[in-house]
This record gives sequence, C-alpha cells and structure tokens, in this order.
Amino acid sequence: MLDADFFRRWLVAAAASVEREADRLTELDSAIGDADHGSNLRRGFTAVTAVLDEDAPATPGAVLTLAGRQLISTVGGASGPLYGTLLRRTGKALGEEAEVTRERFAEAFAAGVAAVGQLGGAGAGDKTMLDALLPATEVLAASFDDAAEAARAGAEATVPLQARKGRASYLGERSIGHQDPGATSAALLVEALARTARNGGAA
Amino acid sequence: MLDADFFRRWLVAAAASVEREADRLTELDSAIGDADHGSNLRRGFTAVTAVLDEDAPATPGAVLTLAGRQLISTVGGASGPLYGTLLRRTGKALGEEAEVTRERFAEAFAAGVAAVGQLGGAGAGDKTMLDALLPATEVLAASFDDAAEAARAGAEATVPLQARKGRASYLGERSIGHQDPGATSAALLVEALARTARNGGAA
Amino acid sequence: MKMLINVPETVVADALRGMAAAHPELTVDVENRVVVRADAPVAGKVGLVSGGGSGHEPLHAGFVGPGMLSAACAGEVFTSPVPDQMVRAATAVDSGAGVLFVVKNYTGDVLNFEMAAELAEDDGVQVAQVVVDDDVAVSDSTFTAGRRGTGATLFVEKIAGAAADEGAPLERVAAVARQVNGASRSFGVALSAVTTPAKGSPTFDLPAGELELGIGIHGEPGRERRPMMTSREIADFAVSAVLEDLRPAGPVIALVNGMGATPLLELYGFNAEVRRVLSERGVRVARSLVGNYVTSLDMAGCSVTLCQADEELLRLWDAPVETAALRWGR
Amino acid sequence: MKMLINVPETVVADALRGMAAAHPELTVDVENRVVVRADAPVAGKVGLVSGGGSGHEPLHAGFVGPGMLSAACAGEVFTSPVPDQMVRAATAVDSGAGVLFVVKNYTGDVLNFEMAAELAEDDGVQVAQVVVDDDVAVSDSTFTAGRRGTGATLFVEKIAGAAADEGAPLERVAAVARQVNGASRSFGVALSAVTTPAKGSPTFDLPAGELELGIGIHGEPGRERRPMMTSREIADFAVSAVLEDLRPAGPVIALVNGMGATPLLELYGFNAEVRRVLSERGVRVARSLVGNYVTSLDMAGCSVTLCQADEELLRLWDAPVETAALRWGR
Ligand SMILES: Nc1ncnc2c1ncn2[C@@H]1O[C@H](COP(=O)(O)OP(=O)(O)O)[C@@H](O)[C@H]1O
Ligand SMILES: Nc1ncnc2c1ncn2[C@@H]1O[C@H](COP(=O)(O)OP(=O)(O)O)[C@@H](O)[C@H]1O
Ligand SMILES: [Mg+2]
Ligand SMILES: [Mg+2]
Ligand SMILES: [Mg+2]
Ligand SMILES: [Mg+2]
Repeated sequence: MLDADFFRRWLVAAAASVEREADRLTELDSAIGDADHGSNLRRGFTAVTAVLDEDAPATPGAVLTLAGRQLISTVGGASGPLYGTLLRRTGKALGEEAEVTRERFAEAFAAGVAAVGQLGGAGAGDKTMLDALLPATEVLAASFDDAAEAARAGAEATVPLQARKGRASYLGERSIGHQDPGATSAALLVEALARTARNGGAA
Repeated sequence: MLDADFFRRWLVAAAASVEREADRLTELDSAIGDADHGSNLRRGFTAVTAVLDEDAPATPGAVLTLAGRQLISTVGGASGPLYGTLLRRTGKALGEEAEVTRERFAEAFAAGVAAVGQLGGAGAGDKTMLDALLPATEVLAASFDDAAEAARAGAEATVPLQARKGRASYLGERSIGHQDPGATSAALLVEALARTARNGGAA
Repeated sequence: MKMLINVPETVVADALRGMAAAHPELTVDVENRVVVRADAPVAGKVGLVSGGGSGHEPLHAGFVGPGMLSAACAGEVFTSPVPDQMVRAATAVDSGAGVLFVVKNYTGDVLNFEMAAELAEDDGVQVAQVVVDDDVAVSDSTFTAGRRGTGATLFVEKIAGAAADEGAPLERVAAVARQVNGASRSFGVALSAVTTPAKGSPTFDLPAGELELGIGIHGEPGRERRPMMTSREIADFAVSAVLEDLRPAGPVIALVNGMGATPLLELYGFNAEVRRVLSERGVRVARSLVGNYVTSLDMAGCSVTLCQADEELLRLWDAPVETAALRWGR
Repeated sequence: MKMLINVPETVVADALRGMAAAHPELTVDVENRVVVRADAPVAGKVGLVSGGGSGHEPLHAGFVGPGMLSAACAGEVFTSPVPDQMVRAATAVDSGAGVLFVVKNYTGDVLNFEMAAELAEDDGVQVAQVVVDDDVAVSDSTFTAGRRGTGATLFVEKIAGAAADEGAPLERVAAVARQVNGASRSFGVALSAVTTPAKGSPTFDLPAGELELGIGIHGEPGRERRPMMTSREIADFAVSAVLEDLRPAGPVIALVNGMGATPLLELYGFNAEVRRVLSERGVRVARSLVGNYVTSLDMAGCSVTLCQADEELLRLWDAPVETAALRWGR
C-alpha cells in the first residue's frame, strides 16, 4: 500500500531529479522552445518540497492535490498548469483514503494524464509530455519499473517526431531531431516514482 | 613655379591616398578614437575632387580655398574644420597670384598650419595632426621630399605620446602606444604633395 | 554573455523594484509581480489586465496607465505568469464593470489565464478574454499551437484600453479587442539569437552572415534561415508575408518594432523600406509607430505589424494614452 | 557584424526617410540632414538647435518638438554635422528671437558649431551657444579635450526647451541651459563594444568577463577595464564617480540611460540599484527617467546622469514636451 509519506517522498525524489537535470531540460527546451523548462520545473518543485515540509497532508490525495496547486501557483508557462493538473487530478481521483493500492494509484494517475490531454488538447505523437506519460500509464498498475522504462522510451521516441503542440510546433519540420523537454521531465517524474518504490516505499 | 593645376593635381593625389588608406585610418581611429577618420576624409576628398572637376579655379589660392571650404562642408568631425581651415588659410595667404614659388607656398602653408593650431588649441606633442604638419612646415621651403619624410616621421613619433587634444585624450595613458590617425593622414597629404612635385609638377 | 544584472534569479524582481522607483504613478507589487495603475479601480470602467513572460519590455508593464492597461502581470523571463497573479490583478482593477484579459497566444499564457479566469469568476469578477494571435510565420492549423501573439498585442491593448477608458461595457471592449486582433498580422526577423539570464548563452546558433525569418519573441528559431539580407530585402519579405495573410481594404496602422538590440538608427531606416513596400502595394499608412515595444531581451532584429483600421479604430488609437512607454493626446 | 541596413553609406539618409514617414509633425530635409518642427519658426520664441553625430538615437532628432528642440542636425555616424547644416537649421527656426546651439563637448562638434555660429550671425541670426560637458570619466584639464557631453544633453535640451517655450529671451534660455549643464554629471559603463556600419567590426575588443568603466558614447574605450561586475557593483561605482564630482545639496533628476543593446528589463533592475546607492548617500531623487535616450548604436551598457535641480528647474522639467521620444504634460 502507498501512503501519504510515499507520495511525499516521490515528490522529493522528483524534485531532486529536476534539480540535477535542470540544465539539460533547459538545453533541450533551448533547441525547440524558449530555454526555460529546467528553471520552470526547478522553481516549481523547490516550492513543492517547501510546502510539503511545512505542511504534511495526511492522505495521498491531499499530498498530490497540494503539490499540484503549488506547481500551478509557481511554475507558469505551459508545464505549470499541465503538471499541476496532472498531480491535482490524480490527487482528487484518490479521494480521502489514507493508503492506496498500486492499482488504485495507476487508475488515478491515468485520470490525471487524461486531464492533461484535455487541458492541452494534445494526444499521443504530438511530441509533448504525453508521449512519456501515456505509455507509462499503460503499465503502471503492473510495475513502476516498467512504467519508468516506458516513459523513458516514450521520451526518446519523441526525437523523430514533428511537434504539433506547444512552442516546438512553431518550428514545423525543424522540430524534428530533438527530444521534447516536457517528455523528458515526465520520464524523470516516473523514474523518481519507481526509485521511491524500490527504496522501500511500496508495499 | 606652382600653378593652379599643380594644386589641383596635389589634391587629386591626396584623395587617391586617402581612398587607398581609408581603412587603415579608420582602424587607427578605432584604437584611440571613434573609428571614422578614414570615412570622414574619404567623404571630404571625394567631394573635393568632384568640385575641382566641375569648377577649375584659376589660381592656386582659389583652388585651395575652394577645397578647404568643401572639406568644411562635407567632412564634419574634428578633422573637417581643421583640414578645411588648413587649406583655406593656406589659399588665402597665397592671394590671387596665378603661380607661386615653393618658398611662397611654404610660407602660406605655415600660416595654414598655424591657423589649425589656433583653431584646435593644440601644439607640438599633443598627438594630433600637428605633429606631422609642424615638422613638415620647417623643411617645406627646402624640399617637398624632405617635408614628406618629416611628416611621416612626425606621424610615427606620435606612437609613444599621450594625447592631450581630441578624442584620444579621453583615454589618458591608454592613448599611448597608438599612432594618431590625424597625424597619419596629414603625412599622406604631404607625401601626395611631394609625389605630385616629383611627377613633373614643380618647376 | 555579460548582463547588467545581479543574479539570474532576481532579474524580474529587480526590474520591478526599478520600475516602482521610476514610476510613482504605478503601484508595483514586487513580491507578487503585479503592476497596477495607482488609481485603480476606476469607477464604472472595465479593467484591462495583461501579462506574460518577462523579457519583452516595455510590454506589458510599460503599457499600464490611463487609456491602456489597468494592470500587468510579470512572469519569469519568457515564462507565462501564474494564475494567482492574474487573479490578484483582476481583483485590484475590477470596479464592478468587469475585466478583460489580453492573452498572447502561447500554450502557457492561454492555460494560466484560463485558470485565472475561472478563479476570478469564483471571486465574483466578471472576466472576458481575448487571445492575440497575429504572427503569420506560424500557420494557424491543427498541426501547431496556432499563431503566436506578438506586435498586435500593443494594438489590442491601446485600442481596447481607449474603449474601456471611454466607459464602454465589457462586451464592447472585448469585441473591439477581437476586432483589432482579427485585423492585425505580424512577421518578425532575427539578426541574432537571444540570451536569457537563466541560460546565459544564446538560445540558438546564428552564424555571421545568416538571419532567421519568421521568429517569435521567445528566442525560438524561426521558420527559415537564410543568408543575410539587406534592409530592403527584409522589408520586402516581411511585408509580403503579412500582406499574404491580411489584404487590407483600407488604411493601416503600421508598427515597425525593434527586438531590443537593433539600434533605432537602423529601425528608422527599416521603416523607410517598409513604407516603400507598402506604397508599392498600394497600402496607405494612416498611423505609424517605430520603436522597441515588444522586444526579446538582447535580440537584434525587427518585426512588422499591420492593423487594418476603420474610422472607429483610428479614433480609439488617437485617444489619449499615458503610460511609461506610450503617451500621446491631451 | 550583421546590421539591419542597406549599405553603410546610406544609413543616416535612410533613417531620416524613415523618420519622415513616421513623424508627419516633423519636417525632415533628408538631403541636408536637418529635422525641424513642422511649425517652425514659432513667433516670438527662441529657437533651440542641436545636433551631432548619428548613432545616439533618439538623441537629437527624437527630441525635436514643442517644449524641446526646434531643430536637429544629423551628422554621419559618430561624426559631427557640418556648419552648413547648422546654419540651415538656425535659419529655419529663427523667429527673430535668436537661436541657442546646444553643443556636446567634442572637438568636432565644438569646431563645427563655432563656425556655424559665425556664419549664422553673418546671416543676421542672433546665436548663443551652450557646450554640454557632463562626463566625469574624463578629467576636465588642459591635458584633455575636456569632459564629454553625454546624458546631460537630454536635461539641457528639455529644460532649456521649456524655457524657450515659455517665451524666455535668448540670454535667459542660454543661462538656464548653462545652469543645467553645470548642475549635471554623468558616468557610463560598457558591457560590449560598439560596431559602426562603416567599420563593420567592434571598435575595441572586450573579452567575455570584462567591462569598460568610464566609456563615452562613440565607442571609445573607457578609463579602465575590469572583470565583470554585478548590477549592484556597477551602480556603486558609477554613482560614486558622479557624486565625487557633484555633491548635490538638494534633490536631483536622475537619468538611468541605456547605451542601446541593454534590455529594458536589465536597465530597470539597474535603476533599482542606482536608487539604492542614492538613498544610502542621502540623495533625494525628485524626478526619474529610465530608458534608451542617449545611445551608442549596438553597445550594451548604461550610464547614470544626475542633475541637481532647484524648484525652477523642476518646474521646467515638468513642463509639457511633445517629441518622438519624450512626451508628457498637458
Ligand atoms: N498542449 C500541450 N499538451 C501537453 N504538453 C504540452 C503542451 N504544450 C507544451 N507541452 C509540454 O510543455 C513543455 C514545455 O514546457 P515549458 O518549457 O516549461 O513551458 P513553455 O513552453 O511555456 O516555455 C513541452 O516540452 C511539452 O512537453
Ligand atoms: N584640437 C585638435 N587639434 C588638432 N588636431 C586635432 C585636434 N583634435 C583632433 N585632432 C585630429 O583629428 C583627428 C581625428 O579626426 P576625425 O576622426 O576625423 O574626427 P573626430 O575625432 O571628430 O572623430 C585626430 O587623430 C587628431 O589628429
Ligand atoms: Mg519553455
Ligand atoms: Mg574619429
Ligand atoms: Mg516559457
Ligand atoms: Mg567622429
């Protein structure tokens, strides 16, 4: 079972990944965007760990909802509302339960990912964070490690795609040949989840 | 004896030197000034040859006065009024004679150089065009070739000087180690004079 | 890349402190990054709120004041502000007559303003939105995020601001804003890439002797790279691109905008070429504006924006405006 | 270096054509490079004429209009205009009340305006001159050409322009101009060198990680080169340099001026630091102006100009002005 602390630790691990990879994310965003994805997420996840430090919500749902709201309030850009919505909707779907099963979480996460799709109007193959999130969702119930692997592969698979959403779409064919920054950060998030579970989190 | 045509040919030769050396003059001005001395003089001497082409004044005095006025009207910057005054005052000092001796010209030229000193308030050693003009004046009556050599040497001798007049003076000690652009162009002028005389001009 | 800054993290807050010091007629909330007309809310008048990533100055905060914006929200450099800022701005300027959000069409701006609109409505503020999308370098299709909002933002903010200043109701102010956006098109060109404080190196490599055509204002590469062109050739290209999309029947308002690092001397020279092309094409320029208004930090380059203007839009354009960056009328 | 130009030879003429197109309220003589208020001469009022090398835009032509200059003469890039232009300008604006020449203290400007003054007097125009020399980076001694004229030129043109607009006689306008110059000091800093169209490469090499302190506006290297400094440190240095020379007893007008390529975002941040230093030093800022006003083509950097202002100067500063680059009052 996954409790509030597991989700708190996930977000702290995600924040650490973002911190470590921020320059790379910005570099990727510089090729087909506006060179801020790393600093955007760093700002957001720093705020998330700060708020979770101050205030430790008791349920998985509350942790994710609070984190999502914090991302919305601090990131800005496209990724702020999108990642914020991902966590908030996932959190809301988890309801008020004190502990959730992996399956229950996978279901909620799928709802969160669907909300991202709805908000941004993107689908698979548009070269966005969804290209990492959607494949991860499919196998999340079975294995967090597989989900991490699927997200990573999904992110890498954005390289040959032409972007149809977000800033990279302005480039048309010139967006081909670059990995999408948002898909890359989404993979970091799912990898952090798997790592957290491996480090004795998930029951 | 030197007639109006001799002075016309001198100015045409000077214009050719300026054209050829314009980039070098600008380069020198770029080190201790504002990178325009070459284009300034090119603009001025192009205008001088144009006006002398249209209108061929009958006396040496009229040629130089016209050329001087033209420099004043087209160059701008510090060098425009200074070179303009040099030629105008030299021309005025020559009066209305149809031909002048080398000695007479040397005297008039000295008056022109003095006027430059008065207008700009500079003296020998201030790292200006005067450092080429003053040494030339001293030997001009004896030999145009010697004057050319004196002007060239005078220009080169500006390298170790600290500028006390003009834009280069703003640099203080940082003006040391660079040849003055105005002294360099002044040497071109005197060299053009000697060349014109050698090419069968002076009687 | 050298910058006149302390550390990248504080550039936006530092700039807002400097704005506050320079402009007593503005209320600058540095912590929340909201710039408001000191006399807001103005009784009975619709409030105009805009905002976006920083790095485009004087847009938007430089356009806050009588006759134009009521408030502006400053995001991080090239990053849309967050909904909290927009809600704060909306609440500060709402007199009860409602608030118009002027949103440049970027995914981030649209999503954040959208969320803010919902939250502000929850707080009892009536909100309308106009999305500015004038950049013809991006094709407006399902294969893109749609045309970017660039130079026309100034037109929308000025003209809708004048309508609000006259006391027009929210629907009317929004309708004017939409009309202006619909009648405006832009095209931009970069002679150099942009360097953001956070990244510290140019966002793309632009070799000497090449330029980018069809750039945006966020350091994105353009639609196409070409060998360097003359001012004349650039004007031909940019104006043609605009006129391919906008075929003005009547006179236009023309903005020749600098991207930040292009000297005004060059920009005025470029304006001469733009006017030449327009007159060759039979387009009459009723009003003209030349300067650095919608910039991209230290990018060298320019953009051309044309707005087909009827009598009413020209009247609103000519109406008094009193902001840091745009002022006229009396 | 890429530029938005056709050929270097025509940049000034091209810019003037572009200005003429953008500003119907100005009469632009492109051939002779003189920009005049369309309504000049104004009966009974002293005319104000300035000018200088191009490349400092909006100075001077951007300051032509009611309440400021009557006419401006544009020289080649960084080259003083010629006397013929100044005589033409003086004749165009003289209403019989005489003309004040506002001359920046550079050998070329001084000599050419001097000659022009003589010629204009010959033509029956009464001429007074004020030489602006505010740049404390140059020591005002017999070992230099004297302090350069930089940011204070804007103060002199604005305030003397207001005096002329009120109908003050020539002597009084000249006296006000001299008072403003005497009460003003500046200091400038370059983060990058300048590239002139004619030369096409930077006037000096400024390695990454270094800056020039005490630069002028013509691409001359400065007084000193140092490792790169923060905005805070630069403000400390520049304001200290100014205050060493000017010890204001009362309030000041403060201009934080961009050299051309420094983003407004950075300039406003720098203004915050300037205000911090001034308040630490107990100097009260009565009026504040931040922007690109006296520039040096594509140079990155900034300058600080302070003018100690009494009640009368503040009143004249606040008086209405209506030019391309400076507008306020009603
Ligand atoms: N409509 C969208 N749907 C889903 N993801 C999107 C959408 N638009 C952009 N993204 C994601 O956001 C990432 C960019 O985020 P970021 O750089 O932080 O924001 P911005 O583009 O506003 O600068 C992209 O790489 C992409 O993965
Ligand atoms: N006061 C002066 N007296 C004599 N020559 C001077 C004086 N000031 C400057 N010069 C000369 O003028 C030259 C610079 O000319 P130029 O570059 O054309 O003008 P500017 O300095 O106005 O750009 C200097 O190299 C110097 O020789
Ligand atoms: Mg981005
Ligand atoms: Mg020079
Ligand atoms: Mg962004
Ligand atoms: Mg010069």
